[in-house]
Amino acid sequence: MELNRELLLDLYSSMLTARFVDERIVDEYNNRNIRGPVHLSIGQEGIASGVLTSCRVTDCVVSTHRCHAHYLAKGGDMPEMVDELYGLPTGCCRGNGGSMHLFDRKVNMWGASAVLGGSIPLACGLAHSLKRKGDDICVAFIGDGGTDEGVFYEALNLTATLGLPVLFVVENNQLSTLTPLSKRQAQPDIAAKVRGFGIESVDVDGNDVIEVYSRAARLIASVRRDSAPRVLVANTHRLCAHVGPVIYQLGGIGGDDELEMKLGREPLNTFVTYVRDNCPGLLDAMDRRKCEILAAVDSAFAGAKERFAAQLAQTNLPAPPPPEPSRV
Amino acid sequence: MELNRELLLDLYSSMLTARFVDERIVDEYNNRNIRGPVHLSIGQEGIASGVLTSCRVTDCVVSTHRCHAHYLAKGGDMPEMVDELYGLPTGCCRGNGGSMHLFDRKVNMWGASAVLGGSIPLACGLAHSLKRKGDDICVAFIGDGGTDEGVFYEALNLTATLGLPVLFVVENNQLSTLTPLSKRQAQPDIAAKVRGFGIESVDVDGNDVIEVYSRAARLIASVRRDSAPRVLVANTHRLCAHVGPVIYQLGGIGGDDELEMKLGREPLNTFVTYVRDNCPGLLDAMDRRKCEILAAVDSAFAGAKERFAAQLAQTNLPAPPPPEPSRV
Amino acid sequence: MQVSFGEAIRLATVQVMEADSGAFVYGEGINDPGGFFGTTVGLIDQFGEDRCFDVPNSEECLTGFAVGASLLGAHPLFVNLRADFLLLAMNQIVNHAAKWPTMSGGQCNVPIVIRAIVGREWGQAAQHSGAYHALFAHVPGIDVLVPSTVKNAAGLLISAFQSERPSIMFESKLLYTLNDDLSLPIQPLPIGKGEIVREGTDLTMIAVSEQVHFAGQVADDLAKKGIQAEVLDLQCVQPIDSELIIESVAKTRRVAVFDIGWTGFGLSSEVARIVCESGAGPLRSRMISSGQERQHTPASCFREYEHYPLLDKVVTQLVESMG
Amino acid sequence: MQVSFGEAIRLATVQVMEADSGAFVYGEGINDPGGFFGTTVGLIDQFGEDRCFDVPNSEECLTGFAVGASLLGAHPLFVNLRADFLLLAMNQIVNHAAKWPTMSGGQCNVPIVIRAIVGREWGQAAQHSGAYHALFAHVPGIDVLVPSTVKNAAGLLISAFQSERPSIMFESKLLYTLNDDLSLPIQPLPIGKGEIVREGTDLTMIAVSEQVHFAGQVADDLAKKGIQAEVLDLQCVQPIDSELIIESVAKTRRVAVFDIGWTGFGLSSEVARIVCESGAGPLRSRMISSGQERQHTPASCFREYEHYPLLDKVVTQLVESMG
Ligand SMILES: Cc1ncc(C[n+]2csc(CCOP(=O)(O)OP(=O)(O)O)c2C)c(N)n1
Ligand SMILES: Cc1ncc(C[n+]2csc(CCOP(=O)(O)OP(=O)(O)O)c2C)c(N)n1
Ligand SMILES: [Mg+2]
Ligand SMILES: [Mg+2]
Repeated sequence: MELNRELLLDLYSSMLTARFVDERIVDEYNNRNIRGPVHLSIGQEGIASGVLTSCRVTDCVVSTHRCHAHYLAKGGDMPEMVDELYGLPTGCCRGNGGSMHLFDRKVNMWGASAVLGGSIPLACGLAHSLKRKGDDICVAFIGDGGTDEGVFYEALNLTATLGLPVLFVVENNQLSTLTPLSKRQAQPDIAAKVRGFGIESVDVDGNDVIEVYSRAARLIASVRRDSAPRVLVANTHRLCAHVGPVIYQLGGIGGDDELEMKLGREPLNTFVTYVRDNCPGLLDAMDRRKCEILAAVDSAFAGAKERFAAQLAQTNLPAPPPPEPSRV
Repeated sequence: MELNRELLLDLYSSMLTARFVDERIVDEYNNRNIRGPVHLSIGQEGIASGVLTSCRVTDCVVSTHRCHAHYLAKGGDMPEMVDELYGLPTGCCRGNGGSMHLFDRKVNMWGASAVLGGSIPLACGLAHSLKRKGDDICVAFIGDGGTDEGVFYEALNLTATLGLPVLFVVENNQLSTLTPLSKRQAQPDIAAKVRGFGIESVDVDGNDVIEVYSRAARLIASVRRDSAPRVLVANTHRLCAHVGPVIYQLGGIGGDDELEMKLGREPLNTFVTYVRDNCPGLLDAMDRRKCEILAAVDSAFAGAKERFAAQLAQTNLPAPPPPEPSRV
Repeated sequence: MQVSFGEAIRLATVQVMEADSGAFVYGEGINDPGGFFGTTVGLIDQFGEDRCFDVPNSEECLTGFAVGASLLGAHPLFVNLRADFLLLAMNQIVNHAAKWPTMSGGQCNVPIVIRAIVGREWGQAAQHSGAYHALFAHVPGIDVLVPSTVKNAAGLLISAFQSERPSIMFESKLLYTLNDDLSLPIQPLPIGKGEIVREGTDLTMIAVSEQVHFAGQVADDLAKKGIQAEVLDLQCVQPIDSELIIESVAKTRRVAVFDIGWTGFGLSSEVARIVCESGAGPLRSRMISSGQERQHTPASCFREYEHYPLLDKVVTQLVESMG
Repeated sequence: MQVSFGEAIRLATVQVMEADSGAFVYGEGINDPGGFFGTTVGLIDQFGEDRCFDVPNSEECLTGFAVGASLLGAHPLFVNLRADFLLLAMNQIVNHAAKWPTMSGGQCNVPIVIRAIVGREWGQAAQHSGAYHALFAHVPGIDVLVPSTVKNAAGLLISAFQSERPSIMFESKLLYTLNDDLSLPIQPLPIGKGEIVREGTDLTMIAVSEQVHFAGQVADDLAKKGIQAEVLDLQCVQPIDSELIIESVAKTRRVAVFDIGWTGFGLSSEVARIVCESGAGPLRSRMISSGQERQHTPASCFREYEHYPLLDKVVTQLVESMG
């Protein structure tokens, strides 16, 4: 696996874009104009960026309620995403989807289901159509909570039996809202279950974008080659509320020590540490990227807020309801 | 495992009852008064008899469309079953259930679903209620075709996680109607999948009732002890059409040689061979049982036919539709 | 050409598959020599395992599989041996197939076709006799087809394949005994259009699927009593041909519905709503709703017989209602 | 005692669990501090993990789990954060919970209770705003409850627990802002009985759930225009209180329905059927059906606002329909 400068910068930009967008959502959320539930990707960006940076634009993706990073890392249009959060007709789904259902056909981001496991069967079908045309593949993201659902196992069996080119990526943050994996799956080794279906499955540290990238690239190459499914179980930490604008907290799950540990291992931090230790010459370029991304995020939100205000002025929409408690 | 005379006779009677009832159904079916689809147990009786002879009457059972042997081996009332097939108000389900939905609460046979995998969740709930009261368990029968359904894996996980005393018995005849297991499950080792969920799973020759009995007895004892699920995968052959009155044929699946092999290994034959070789002194008692069972089956069908004729005379039911082709 | 109902469906499928390489067919046990009442016989031989294939018993996944395949332009047909099994796929049909086009803001279509057979007779019992078209008709974004004849089954299936929306076609098992002329190539029929199959002035009888034929018998009996019933064959329940219904009821000012399913929260209800909202009428008589009894289908032949509409009973009911 | 809608549900649950050791509660994430809008808060502390427990995300299995447990006399309550997730359990609810008593020939009951929250506002979008009561009301054997107030939510939940039939209670998220008096012990309410919440002579407005309050506002506006609307709160849609509907419509000879779901093949349709079959009437005006627009709920606040009934629009529509 050659990790050249460009690739490292791409991985960094990809993660940072997702991070900055999510952080900005938090900043803006109290204005109560992003009127919908937000399931942030903060802490988990390494997975989306690692996996999707190793994909072609013609590869397809489907996702879950927590789809911000997937959409962005697949190359989804960022201003259109922000407009979508503001419910604008210029949003990627013309205001129909919102935060949980980002969709950008142009880059083969085929949508996100807010029903657990719901997009998994779609991945099977997308892969079937791709297989008939060439060697593109489909990546299906699913949370560990989604792997409680029977349809996940139906899909493992179906893709293995029909020979469908799907890479399932399990984002294992060990949480389903506040319920830990250990309370939901007596045998919490998801990769072991997958292997029972005769499918190659690999665990990876989801907080290490470089490791994710290289594992994913290898698996994707295999999927392309033999049109058989693979599963990547990426272990990570959710550094935000399940839903709502609360970040860098763990809620009921774990104390200060644990938070510190997790913050230390979060993917951007891990990446910067790696670069500092291994190729410090990149840091300048990274800073430039950072500025560019910040500017792009600024501009996207500024535009969206302007359009939102204009739209609001034209309607007699009632005041938004008071905030609900975030589910950390 | 002590295999005393009584036990051997019970296993034999249990299998023979199911066999004779099913054979008699075939004999009577052409009269077109058993007006419903029949999924016979012929060839698979060793599983029902082996497993359920090692159960208490207070243990619960749920089953599938192919439920005749399960109902009978659990101690379900035979004449009431025959009446049910004839659609009589004296049937075990008062004519509501028919062949696919046998139910006898008196012996804790809690019904059968004709939706694949449909009764599996019920087993989880029955086990939950049993666990709160004592050490009775629930046995859930499912075909290999049923294990294609996602709900089977949900149930494995749920029982393992909540600690529910269920023995799942997979009747693996390697067929779902005419589709072989190998066409439906790329990895056809069902027990291996189960073990991925952290659940003990044992393969057994389902045509050897004595082996089924002893394996099941051990597993059931474990389930009772620790309220954790176990899975018995019993390999067998369906020696009849998927549905309809065609027996001792294999249809498209295999030729004469295969049929002869399978007939040679069918559970009653296997059992009789065993007895002849190991305890020939039992053969006389077996013959007496055989006569008793035949008489009981005769009487049940005679009674049912009489009641059917009486009922028919009172209605203006149209003539039955012409037979559909059996699906061998 | 004289063909059976099943053969008509098969011919429509073949016609589509020959014209459209993106069309493919699958179902649990599709290789069965019976071929799903003859509807899939020979497809594998003609089109290969690539375009007609057997699958594991996994209804939910298989339904979403169709959705996914269709996003990239394929036209999948998922055949179900019983409509009851669609209940396992409800989440994919309602939460995904029906919603994806809207949720994406129009970035995709979901041109899938689902066929489902509605069991009846020979002890189908509670879990193999469900006629669940009303459930799907409630949900926006799904076309729900309920053909009644050799011709309209074939025509509707062609249209379903050509449509950009998900379609479900419910086929009553009783219809497989029908035979009729069918000329090739099969012409598509407009989705959402019903047909007047018998003209009359005293009463509008609205029917679907095999109940169209039953309604015909009822109309014959009524005619003997001097009552001229108009019989409408809806062919689709979603979209439903409100115009046709309103026009006929405005004329007869009496309405009866003949459904293959339960009446409550069903087609009868929807017809009543259309009538009440239209202001057509006012009705001269109580509306009559005929369908499955409000209970689960008993297995017993004696009991099943009474579970479905009986000619004499319905005729009497209608005559009484007309005073 | 002044309590919130959520607290009323919690108190009813506690009351049942204290009296009946066979009652237990579970749901995905039930330990959440929010406690499903306050409805399950403290249950674990009071009754232990044995009787209030968190579960894997496996709706189909968890629903059949309730059925199985209930066969042996338990009274399970399965709480669902959104009604949309019931679609994953449709096979267990319809093919099993509703049918087992009949299929067994009366050998069992299935006294399970399912609670499901209907999302609205704050960008719930297409998959978190479903009001699917009509789907379940179509199927025999299931009681479908749609409470509208602190009092009737509590009373109906008690009755659902006491019933031998499966019950599903749909709770609109908007109702959680309600507060009202509730006296303990909570008295059960008859299942299948509606209530006249406002008397009137010109028009019958039939409503459920939060739409009862909306209908009240409509009635206020109409009163200002000299129109006296009678408002019925059905509380249950299955069984549905036909008698109450017919009696009121016979008096007013006008009907409007206010539903939280889609109107087609829904509650409006069923009300129309009841009216048309009863011979009450004939109606003096076109019936008006109000509910979610026939589309999938958009996420956008601008679009969602117009997806649900708007007071002025409905009032105008009603006035116009009355000529
Ligand atoms: C079928 C279904 N059941 C329950 C829910 C409610 N729910 C929304 S998100 C969530 C947790 C999902 O956990 P996971 O899949 O691990 O994703 P994460 O939020 O951790 O990214 C739950 C239970 C749902 N959306 N769909
Ligand atoms: C959910 C569902 N899908 C499909 C069917 C149709 N069907 C009935 S029996 C059967 C084969 C079942 O095979 P298996 O579970 O192995 O049982 P066996 O008949 O071999 O005993 C199928 C596909 C069904 N009853 N339910
Ligand atoms: Mg998670
Ligand atoms: Mg089998």
